[in-house]
Amino acid sequence: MTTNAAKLMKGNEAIAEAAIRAGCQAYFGYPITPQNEIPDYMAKWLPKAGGVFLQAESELAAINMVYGAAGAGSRVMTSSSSPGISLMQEGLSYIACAELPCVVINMVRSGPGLGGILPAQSDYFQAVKGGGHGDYKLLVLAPATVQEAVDITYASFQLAEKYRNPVMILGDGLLGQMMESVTLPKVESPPSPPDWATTGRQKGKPRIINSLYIEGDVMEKRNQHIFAKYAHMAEDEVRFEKYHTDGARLLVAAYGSTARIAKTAIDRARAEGIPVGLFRPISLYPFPNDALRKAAAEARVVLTLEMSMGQMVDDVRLSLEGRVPVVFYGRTGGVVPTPKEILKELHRVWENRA
Amino acid sequence: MTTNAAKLMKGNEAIAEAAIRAGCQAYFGYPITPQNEIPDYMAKWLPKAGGVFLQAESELAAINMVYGAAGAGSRVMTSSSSPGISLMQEGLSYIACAELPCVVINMVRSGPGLGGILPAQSDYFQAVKGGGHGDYKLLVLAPATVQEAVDITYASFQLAEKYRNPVMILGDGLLGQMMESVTLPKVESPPSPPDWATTGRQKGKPRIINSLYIEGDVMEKRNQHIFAKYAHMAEDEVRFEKYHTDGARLLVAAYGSTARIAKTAIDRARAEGIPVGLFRPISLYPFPNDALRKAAAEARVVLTLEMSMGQMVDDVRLSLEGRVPVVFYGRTGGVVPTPKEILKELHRVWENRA
Amino acid sequence: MRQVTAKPKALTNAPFHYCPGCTHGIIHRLLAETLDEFGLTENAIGIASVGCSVFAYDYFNCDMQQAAHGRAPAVATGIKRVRPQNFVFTYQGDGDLGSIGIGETIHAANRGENITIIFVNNAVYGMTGGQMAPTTLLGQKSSTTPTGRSIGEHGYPLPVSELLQALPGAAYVARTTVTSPSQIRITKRALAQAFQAQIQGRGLGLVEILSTCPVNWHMDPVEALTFINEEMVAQFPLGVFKDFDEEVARDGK
Amino acid sequence: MRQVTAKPKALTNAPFHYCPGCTHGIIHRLLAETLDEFGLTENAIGIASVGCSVFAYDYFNCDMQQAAHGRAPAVATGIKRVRPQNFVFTYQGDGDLGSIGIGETIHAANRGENITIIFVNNAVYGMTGGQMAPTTLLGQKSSTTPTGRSIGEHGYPLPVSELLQALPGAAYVARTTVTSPSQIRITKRALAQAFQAQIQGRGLGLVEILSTCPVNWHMDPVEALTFINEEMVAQFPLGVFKDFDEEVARDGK
Amino acid sequence: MRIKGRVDVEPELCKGCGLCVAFCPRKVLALADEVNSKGYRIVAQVKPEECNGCTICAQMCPDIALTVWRSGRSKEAV
Amino acid sequence: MRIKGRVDVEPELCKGCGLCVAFCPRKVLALADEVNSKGYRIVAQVKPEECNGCTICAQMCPDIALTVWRSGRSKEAV
Amino acid sequence: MENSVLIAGFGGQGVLFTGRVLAEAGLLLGHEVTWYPSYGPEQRGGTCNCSVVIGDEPIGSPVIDAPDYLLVLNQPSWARFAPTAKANGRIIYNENIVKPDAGPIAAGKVPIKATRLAGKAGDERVANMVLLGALLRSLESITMAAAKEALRDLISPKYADLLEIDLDCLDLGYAKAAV
Amino acid sequence: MENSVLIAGFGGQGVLFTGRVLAEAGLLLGHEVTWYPSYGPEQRGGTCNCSVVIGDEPIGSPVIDAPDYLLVLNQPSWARFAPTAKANGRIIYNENIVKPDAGPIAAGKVPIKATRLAGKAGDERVANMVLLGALLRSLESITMAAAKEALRDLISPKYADLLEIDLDCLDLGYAKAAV
Ligand SMILES: Cc1ncc(C[n+]2csc(CCOP(=O)(O)OP(=O)(O)O)c2C)c(N)n1
Ligand SMILES: Cc1ncc(C[n+]2csc(CCOP(=O)(O)OP(=O)(O)O)c2C)c(N)n1
Ligand code: SF4
Ligand code: SF4
Ligand code: SF4
Ligand code: SF4
Repeated sequence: MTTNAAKLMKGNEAIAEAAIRAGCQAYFGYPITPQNEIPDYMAKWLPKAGGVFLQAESELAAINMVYGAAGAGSRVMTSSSSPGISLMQEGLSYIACAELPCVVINMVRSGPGLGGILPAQSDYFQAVKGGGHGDYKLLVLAPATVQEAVDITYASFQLAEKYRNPVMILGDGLLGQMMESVTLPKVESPPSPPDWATTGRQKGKPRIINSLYIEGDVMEKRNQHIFAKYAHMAEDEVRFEKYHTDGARLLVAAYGSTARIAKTAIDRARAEGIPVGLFRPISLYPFPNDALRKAAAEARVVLTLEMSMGQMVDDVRLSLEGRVPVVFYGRTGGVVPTPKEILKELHRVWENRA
Repeated sequence: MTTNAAKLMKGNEAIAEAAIRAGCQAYFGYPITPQNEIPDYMAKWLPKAGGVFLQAESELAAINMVYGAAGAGSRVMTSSSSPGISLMQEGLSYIACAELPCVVINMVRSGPGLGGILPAQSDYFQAVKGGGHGDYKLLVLAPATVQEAVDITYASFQLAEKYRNPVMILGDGLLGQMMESVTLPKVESPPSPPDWATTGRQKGKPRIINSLYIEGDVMEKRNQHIFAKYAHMAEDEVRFEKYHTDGARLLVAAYGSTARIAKTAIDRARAEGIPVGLFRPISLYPFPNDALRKAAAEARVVLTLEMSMGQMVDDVRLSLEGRVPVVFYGRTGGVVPTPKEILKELHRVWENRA
Repeated sequence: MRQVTAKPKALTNAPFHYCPGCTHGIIHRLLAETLDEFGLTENAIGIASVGCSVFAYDYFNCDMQQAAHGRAPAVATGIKRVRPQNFVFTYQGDGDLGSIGIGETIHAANRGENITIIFVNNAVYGMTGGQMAPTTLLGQKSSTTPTGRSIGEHGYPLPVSELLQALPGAAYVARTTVTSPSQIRITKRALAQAFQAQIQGRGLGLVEILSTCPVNWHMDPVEALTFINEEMVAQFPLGVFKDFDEEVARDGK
Repeated sequence: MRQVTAKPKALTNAPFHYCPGCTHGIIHRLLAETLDEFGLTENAIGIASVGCSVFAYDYFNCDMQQAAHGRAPAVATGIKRVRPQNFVFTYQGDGDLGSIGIGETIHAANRGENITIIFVNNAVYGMTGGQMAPTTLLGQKSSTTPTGRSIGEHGYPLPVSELLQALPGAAYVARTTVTSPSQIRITKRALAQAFQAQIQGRGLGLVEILSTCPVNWHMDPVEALTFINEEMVAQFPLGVFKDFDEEVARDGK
Repeated sequence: MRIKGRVDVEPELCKGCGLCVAFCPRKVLALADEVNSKGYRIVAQVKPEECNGCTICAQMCPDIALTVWRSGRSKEAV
Repeated sequence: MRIKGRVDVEPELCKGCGLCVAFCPRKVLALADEVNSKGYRIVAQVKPEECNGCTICAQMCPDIALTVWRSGRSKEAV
Repeated sequence: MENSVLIAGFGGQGVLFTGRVLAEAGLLLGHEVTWYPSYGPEQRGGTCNCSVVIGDEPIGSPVIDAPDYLLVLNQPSWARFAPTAKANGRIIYNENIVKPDAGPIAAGKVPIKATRLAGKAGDERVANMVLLGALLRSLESITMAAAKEALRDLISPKYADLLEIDLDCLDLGYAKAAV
Repeated sequence: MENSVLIAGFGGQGVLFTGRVLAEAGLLLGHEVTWYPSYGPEQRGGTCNCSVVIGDEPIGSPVIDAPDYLLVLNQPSWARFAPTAKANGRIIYNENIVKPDAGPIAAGKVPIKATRLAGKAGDERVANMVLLGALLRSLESITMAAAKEALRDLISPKYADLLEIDLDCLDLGYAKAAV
């Protein structure tokens, strides 16, 4: 594949190609709609790039294969969608505690339960608050365009390695299924295995990948150690986009697909003279608290839009600490809000502002 | 067993006995420390009470057996500890969506990963924000004494049936392993299967237990329907304890084991003249927002204490919306804070109050 | 003239959503006929699994539960343990039963749960668009084995019936297909005997039915039947692997 | 005098935490000796599972990963696929491998992963305090089968080696014990042949070793050995179930 | 007298898979050009007079789109 | 000349399980009353002179608490 | 300028492919484009549709609530989508298959005998290309040349023999569409 | 009044059982009690301890940071817990096993030849009961009668033959403990 020409790609395929170009050495996953194009693409292209593709017997097996391969020093990823990600929660908790880098993609579908295969954003809490047990966090990034999905996927492997922590890319069926033009990044070679990885000790000391700490004080130190990394992330890895936030009196907070749809509605509302802007968190953890506070400085009201019953809105409220009223509008279950209905909501909120 | 005499029981065994007395008809579970006394007790006593005990091959199987039995109209429960609960997340999401009543006990241990077997409260987020995928909630109750564990367990089956929603009892290794005196409630008979349960349709229409809704608008209605139940819960099921909160200028927010330990420290601090009180949420979801706001009305500062890196503190902040400064003190990884160190923290916070 | 074929009463009026020529439909009909013949429709609790047959709950005219992917045997166990008086069956694909759910399958069989499993082996993941299944044949192409399944990379087609043979709790295990009227008759007999295993409390009954997936095999429906007869059967030999009631099996009754 | 026994180099100096008389310790030593003899300690990556042997990562003098309960074969697969040049083994108990992890075990075997599994079958969950394992004998008491395991309620002891026999990807499967010096020698030969399966790229090697749990069997360590010889072996017959190299097996070499 | 049969096709259930066509021993059936409301070509009877009511088509139809009738000799009287 | 052997017991490793005692063909070993720092009774040599260095005790010891020495005839010279 | 095109029909009618050609043509011309498919609950067959948005600025919503252009390939899609088309939009439909019902449709109707024209060109199954050709008459941002190039790029080897017929159909549709 | 008792030793020394007897006696006397065990990382054997709190009000923390009374059954437990005992507290220890080191221990030391006394009573293994008896001399909230009743209730049938020796040991310990 050529490197520089823009081409039309499905989000899922673009993510897979970006991972291969980022030097991903192994993919372990299990099929689930709406992200099947990722394993399908990987099955076809990753081996050609010298990597390992393996369809695991389940998501549980997949995330534990990721654990093994990451622990052995490989650049490794998996992908799934909501129910499959739920099955990975124990494994993710292990990976975070054992400090293994890996990339996990969740193309969210409607839930709970078997739900449906339509786009949703209802796995926000699971992704950012820690769906698994224990004190840990994923670095969670939410792209809104196929190009951004490519760029974020590409960057995520190095982020995972920098922090020795899993990175989750939180997309949804919309982003995965849509085609958009993308320019692909150059092919990168994976680094050699780091000095903590189990690669056969040779003449050195045995290396151990582990998450068991039976003594409370040792385990507590482990927790504090990983949270110190999270504090660093909060300094260095916060990402967001501001769109007409300067002087915005009505601030919309939205991420991923919802944010891009909101843009269309915001353009229409601004054309009508409503002073509305958009704040789009790209890193959902670490959440861009300070930036949001600044963007909301002149806002009379903040409207959080999600394809859920209201999840990120908690983080918006935690950021703003009661300084501005925060209201919520959501569609869920696979219903994608239209620009028209968002526009209507903008009107409603603007007219009812305090 | 006699009904009224107080007796010394381990938390885990008391919970098991309370469940049997509440008319629990089936238990499916998988061993894990520190809650093994629950399945062990159930194995011995539930069949004698006419119920079904089955050791499942895994937590995954256990929660899906619960799904089946609950769907067939039985009073049913499972129990586990952190890693095992992570494995149940997909199943819990299914159960919540299919609206099946059941009781799930999590005697939390230190995490993440394999962690340790010592007490912790680091599964709060998983329990209250929804560890599984999709928009749903568990009704989460956190007892602080063995007696309260008994009373809550006993009540939880009817709550689960009232809302057709899983109830989670969030304890920890401390509560599960300690002995304390309890008075046991009377033996209740389980009701006959409800009219939605799959029991063989006989002459009626087929009944279907399901969580698949392929059309977005239908799934969205399902979401709204279950969230309407959660709104009812927020009205009717909020539980909390106030301890010297009237006039408290320093308010401690803590739940479960931490709260009872805090009481000892608070008694000492009050003896020294510090105007400190304790607000103890018992229902973690629904969270007692209003009650906490009222209890904090005169507080200069709110100190949230947890055996975690800070989880419930988010809900405390969301309740108080920036009206009072909220600070946090936590031990984690299995370290149980001592009254002495909490007292020290009370001093520190009180002296540094704004 | 008199009507000599009819939709079984154990099916609702909902039309199947399966692709043209997919034999899931034939298997549904056979199962429903068996329910009718045993008079079990009003007593049965069926479990639909995750796969193309996920909507089975709309088709069978009995109480139904939809189970998480692979967990149907656990759900069935939960039901049967609290309601031993009901007839409990699951309907599962090879991805569901053989891949993610092989653990639940083996343990239900090993416990000798009195449940009946209809196991539809179409050598591919139908619902998700044609990925490799554990039962995909060597050399067979799928979207995740674009150059064909190979031993070195993907291992061997999983012989589910042969596996269960080793378990004393499995009372009846047979592999059949529905590629012709005579095979259909054999399948019905196998279903009946699997039902008997449950009714008589002998343990788990499982019928593995080789089935087509014309769309993901990229074949027309008639070719697909030929593929079963010529290729699949070579890998997955038909027959009764286990019968709690050897006599009956030998009579071929 | 010369020293005729010594701690294998493949073990660290950490004393074992096992209960008095628990044969996990003997099995550790045999595995370590085999690593030494094959010269693999510096190359090997071992996987400790969840069970009494969870701290194995402190005992083996090679690179180690600790795996989630039941998932050791998946972890091993992940490692072996990205590092085929390393020797990869897992050490698992019967709860870990046979109960929660049977799916991962079967799929690793079926894929013919070139890994070696040391499967310690002690008929009980040791670490969690003596609950029923899938391999608990009929009639055997445990904390979750207080009146003894019964077929009707708990099903049959799971025959793991017999199950794996049906899978072409399993290259070597044997069941042994360590109840006497001669059994110990047989176990060491089995380990060596399981190592060979991996080294020669023949597929998965698994040695099921019947082991004691004196504490949870409520026996003294010597009685426990007798229990294996008299009771367990009757349920779980010793022997080689599968050998990629039939010749070698027949020689008993 | 030869046994006579008849097949009723439910056009909205037929998906034009052709299994009945392939299995009918008397070549009674063929796919028509007609398309139903779901876009599937449906089956038609090209030699209805040949049908002997053997039910093979209905046995092979995955969608229960066919109903077979037969003029029975003995059984009809029952 | 009879082969002579010797066993060294590492008291802090011994857990007093008694396997070596049961298996020693020459009854060299027995459990002592002595308890190590972990609270385990440890093994003692009650007939050290009987030991022939057969290594059976060490093979059966799960805790590698025993080291066996032998006065070899031929091999020692090697 | 941003134009939205919704194409709707049965699974087998080439709905998604038609959208791909359009989107690819947009890309060739340097526009911003999005393409988004939507399937019905059926396994195979059944209805499906796809949304293509073509513009000069980065595109916000790839989901179309009110299409500027609607291509209708079967009857159920008329009922579902015709009422959503913009008042100043156009509904291009295959009048051999679709009978517009009498409901209040604001958009302009462009009936095309697509099946017949395709049959004349050599294969009734490529009626979709006739409709696409008709669309190009009014969708100014996409040129016929770009559409043809896109079609050549995208057609799978399996259907290579249909290429010439497809290209003819584009022209036929273009010619027939009243602007 | 609230009293906290920490009992520490090896797994096999009856540490948890001693605590149970104490807690059960508290319950018999109508006190509020908590009992909380703590194990070391070893599988079996190794150190363990248990905390018993006895009071008149509902008990806050069942975890003891500074015990009023400490029963020490082995050497490692001395090192770990003796420094935590309250200055006005008491450390009762088995001087046949435990050698108090010279460190700065604030609490009062009560050495008891528990192994020897137990051996005299009939079985060295029940030294724990000697120490419990010694504790009762200073722990006023628990009576000897209640402790004996609790012991009778709790002793498992397997050890029924030890009951009389246990009871004797309680008395021996009580007698030996200097108040
Ligand atoms: C936990 C989980 N993982 C994956 C999926 C996606 N999924 C749906 S059906 C299916 C496989 C179906 O294959 P099979 O069981 O062979 O049935 P078929 O569709 O071929 O009839 C998968 C992987 C899911 N719904 N849930
Ligand atoms: C997901 C999960 N479930 C349960 C446990 C608790 N657990 C720890 S070890 C064990 C069983 C161990 O038994 P086995 O594998 O037979 O090994 P043994 O201890 O007998 O050597 C269990 C259930 C856990 N740690 N993680
Ligand atoms: S519990 Fe059993 S298996 Fe575990 S170390 Fe002790 S004796 Fe061995
Ligand atoms: S009943 Fe027999 S003869 Fe008649 S159409 Fe069907 S298959 Fe042909
Ligand atoms: S078998 Fe059924 S669905 Fe297929 S063509 Fe014949 S009638 Fe139609
Ligand atoms: S070496 Fe042999 S003879 Fe010597 S003590 Fe050991 S077992 Fe006994």
